[in-house]
Amino acid sequence: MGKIIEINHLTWQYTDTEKPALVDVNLDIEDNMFIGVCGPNESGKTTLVSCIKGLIPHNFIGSYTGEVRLFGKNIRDLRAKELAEYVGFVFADPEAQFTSMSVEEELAFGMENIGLGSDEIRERIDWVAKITNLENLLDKSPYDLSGGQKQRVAIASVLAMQPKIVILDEPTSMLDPMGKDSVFNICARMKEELNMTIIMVEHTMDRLARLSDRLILVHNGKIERYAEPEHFFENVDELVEMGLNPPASIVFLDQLKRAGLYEGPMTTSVEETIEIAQSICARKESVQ
Amino acid sequence: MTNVIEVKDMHFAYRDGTEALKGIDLNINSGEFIALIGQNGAGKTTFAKTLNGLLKPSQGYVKCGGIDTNQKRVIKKLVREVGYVFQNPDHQLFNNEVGKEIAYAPKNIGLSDEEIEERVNEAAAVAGIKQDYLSMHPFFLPKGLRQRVSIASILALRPKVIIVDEPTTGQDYRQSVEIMEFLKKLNEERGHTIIIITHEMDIVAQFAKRVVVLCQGKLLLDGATKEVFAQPKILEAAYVKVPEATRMAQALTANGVSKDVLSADELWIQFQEAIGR
Amino acid sequence: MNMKMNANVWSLNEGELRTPQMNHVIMMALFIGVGVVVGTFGSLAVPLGFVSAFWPGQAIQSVGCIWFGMWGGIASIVFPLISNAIAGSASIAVSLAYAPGNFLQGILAGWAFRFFKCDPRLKSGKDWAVYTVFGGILCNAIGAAWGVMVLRMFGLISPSSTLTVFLGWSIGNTVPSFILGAILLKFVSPLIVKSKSFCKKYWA
Amino acid sequence: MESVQTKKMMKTLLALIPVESPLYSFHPVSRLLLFVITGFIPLFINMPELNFMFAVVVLLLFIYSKVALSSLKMYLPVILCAGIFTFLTFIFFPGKDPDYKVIGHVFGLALYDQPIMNAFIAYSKILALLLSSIFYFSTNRERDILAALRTLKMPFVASYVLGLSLRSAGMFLEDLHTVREAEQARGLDYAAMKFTDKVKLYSMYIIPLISLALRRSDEISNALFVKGYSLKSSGKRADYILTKYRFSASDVATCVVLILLLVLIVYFKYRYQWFGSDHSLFQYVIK
Repeated sequence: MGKIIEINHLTWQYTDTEKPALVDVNLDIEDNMFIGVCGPNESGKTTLVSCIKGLIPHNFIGSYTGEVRLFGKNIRDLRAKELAEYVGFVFADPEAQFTSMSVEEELAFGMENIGLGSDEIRERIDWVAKITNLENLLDKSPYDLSGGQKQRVAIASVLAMQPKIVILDEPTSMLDPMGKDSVFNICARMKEELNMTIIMVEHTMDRLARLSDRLILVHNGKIERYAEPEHFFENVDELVEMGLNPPASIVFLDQLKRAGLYEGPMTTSVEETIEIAQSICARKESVQ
Repeated sequence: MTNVIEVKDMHFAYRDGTEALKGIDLNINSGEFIALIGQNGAGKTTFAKTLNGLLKPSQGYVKCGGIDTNQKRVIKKLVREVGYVFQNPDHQLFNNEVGKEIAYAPKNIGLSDEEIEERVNEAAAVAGIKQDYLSMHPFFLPKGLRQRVSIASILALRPKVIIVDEPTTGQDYRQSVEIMEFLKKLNEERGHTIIIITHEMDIVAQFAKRVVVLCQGKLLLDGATKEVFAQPKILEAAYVKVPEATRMAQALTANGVSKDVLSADELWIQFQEAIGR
Repeated sequence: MNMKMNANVWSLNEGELRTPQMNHVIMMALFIGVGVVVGTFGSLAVPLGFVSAFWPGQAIQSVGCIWFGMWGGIASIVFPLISNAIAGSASIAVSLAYAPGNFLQGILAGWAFRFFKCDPRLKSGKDWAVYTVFGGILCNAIGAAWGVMVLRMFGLISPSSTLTVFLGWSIGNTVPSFILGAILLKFVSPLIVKSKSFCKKYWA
Repeated sequence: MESVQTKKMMKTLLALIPVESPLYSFHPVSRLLLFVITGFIPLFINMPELNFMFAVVVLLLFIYSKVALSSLKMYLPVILCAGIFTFLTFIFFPGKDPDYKVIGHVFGLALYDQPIMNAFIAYSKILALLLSSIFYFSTNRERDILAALRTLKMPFVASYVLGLSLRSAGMFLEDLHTVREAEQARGLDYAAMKFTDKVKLYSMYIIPLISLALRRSDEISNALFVKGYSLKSSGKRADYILTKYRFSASDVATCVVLILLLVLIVYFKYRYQWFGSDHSLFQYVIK
């Protein structure tokens, strides 16, 4: 597994702001990983992923020092088209990113930009519509769909370009719980079946923690933590102090640990936590 | 407790014939804190808009503080009963200063200048908007603050019932809790009835005392938060998942944990009792 | 923050590079959308067929050119084509013939504000005067003259009514467009001059 | 949100049209050409009866395409007012000509034959043109217009801008609706307002609308960048959506007939002075 994203000493400040949004950030991300990004609002999460996508510095004004490398290439030397081949990006508000009046055109738009031919586009539309379950909606206007469907269209339009990295910036913040689940499921499949690297920014940590290989904690423009979930959640208090909401199962495990009832790893799976709790109960009963 | 909203066999159909609400009966008493939940498109926002007369029922009736919303020329009376805060603050901020924005509604209902000023200051204070902000352009405020300005602009009407549509979308957990604490304060200290529409079940579990679940335009469940979350099977039909702590508690009922736990802390307390510590 | 810029919104800061960006193109498209709505609404509210009177769309043209320079100029040409078609107030041929008039009718104020270095936020008496003369009276006179000429050419108005139609058209348009334009400049300019889409020069 | 009834209908820019409307067997370019040609023909015709016939033909096209005619109601005021306005200008400003004959009096004003004839000519043109324009926008969706223009090799940027502006007009109307609701929720009672207040209110709507546009323009330009689109990358791009349309034999025939029709009309008009008003039936009616 090689490093596909390297960030070296990156500092970025938007014009019209008083302090930098990112301060001396260093980060390596390897191939085929699911990376969760969390942190309070205004901490620099969106800025960080915008830098990985190249939206910064290409589409924003500000001062930029340090470098971001994608597959060894400096992001400043890459143009929109090349960047789109490497990295896909899904925004929080699906409507803000639509460019066309039918789902089918929406899916085709990105592929046209990166220079694919019509036949290839047709094949990929069939393929991506199947994966994201949009086959019956191709002819509709993306604006007429439900929230979950809209976000699936947004993801599909990125997926169709088959980038190696897909970034999602709070993709589920407007969705109901089931809509959230469907987005997370698709992302998990993208990683497993298509070997993509997924970087997802999210507020709600429970689903994210469960799927991520590694979690990044951004705070005050810095990367405070970058670790596997079991290590990431070793200090729950600090997360709470920053205003985050660790999953209830993690909080429960943390309490078990403090009470000396559990010593194993911090699992993110609710089922495992339930088993742990049940086994503790069973132990108590057998003692009595 | 007095009844503030009475909904009786209420149907609502949009102009193109789509029936969004299909016979809803609901009574809301003063001082309640209610969460309105359900799938996207279940009719939550439509329902909320019928409560303050923005949409008029096509069948049945809605009475707010005894006023039937179907009557003509009742807008000015209704807004004193029920205030509705829209989802996107950008749609409801149309003045060029925060202060004028908050003064807009009291002006509309014809209050005196002194009264308006008093209400603006009060609403701003309650919503945590500093005096400096009052002369700023709402456009340049961060989203969380714009959300507060839109709440304050409704607050200035001092409505008995305040409905907030998705107050926590795009806010992080701390900001969400802050907004919710603020609504809680309005509820407990000032006696406002609060109705929130949200997808965040953790927030519902933490703050709402009563939960109303809508599913395809019908009332699926209505009851105390604990009672509602104790029925995960029915909730699934409405595409609602119970909070994680509740889910764990429900898996541990055989071990003596009760199935209506709402938070991780509560779970821990019950678990300690269950294992006899 | 405003204080620094107050001297003159049009002058470039040191080392400031301004090139046309995607942003300008997008803003132009959205602005055409605004124009279509305002223009259609105006044409349907006072339906006089091909003759335009009491048409607030003109404000969108002047203000667009003040804010977005030539992008506003293009919008001034494009949105009436669409709004006229939707409101049924001009056929494609007549609409196309109106185009140069529409462009002039918009860009005049854009040029005047840049030439006389007026603040789009209408801060001084001079700003108001220039807006009144160029963005209210002259532009509508030029636009109406062009429009009436087109209608004469297509034989859609009687020869001897030309002067009356011209007066009705230009005076009738000046009133609503002046009011709407002033509101836009006064209330929305503060947002626009701080945005990326604002054009100090004609294209950026 | 969708009801059973609307499922078989699709939304055009102005109206609803059945999905299986026979018009949709024609290529967007043919439909656009129909719009352009019918937008010119009446200008060359000075016989009111021909233009009125033309208007009737367009109405028949509405029926053929299965557009709900109720959507035309909105245009009744325009059709009426344009008529009144046209006749009034010709009545009040007839001009002077020794050949004019007085045919009657209205409010003490003399009615002359030729100006009234001219009014009929002008109004018949206006009516015919108006209907053909409404027809096009009632039967075509945004994507049909774009497909037509792109088939005709319009640069992508231009067609994108056009598409976005049409779409943004729709978004603004939706925003406007929400803003009005928000005002109502803050105690504004339209019914109780004076006319002047209403005018002021309508003008003020523009403020949130443009604020929203400002935010959207940033979002959209980011979205375009993300999808690999930039102004400078003007390389060749496949136009996938065009592969969905086929230019059939009937399209070729339609286009040839339409162009021929216009050419013939122009030819006969200027070579043989056809379609002049001298032989119009209306001359006899007026006399």
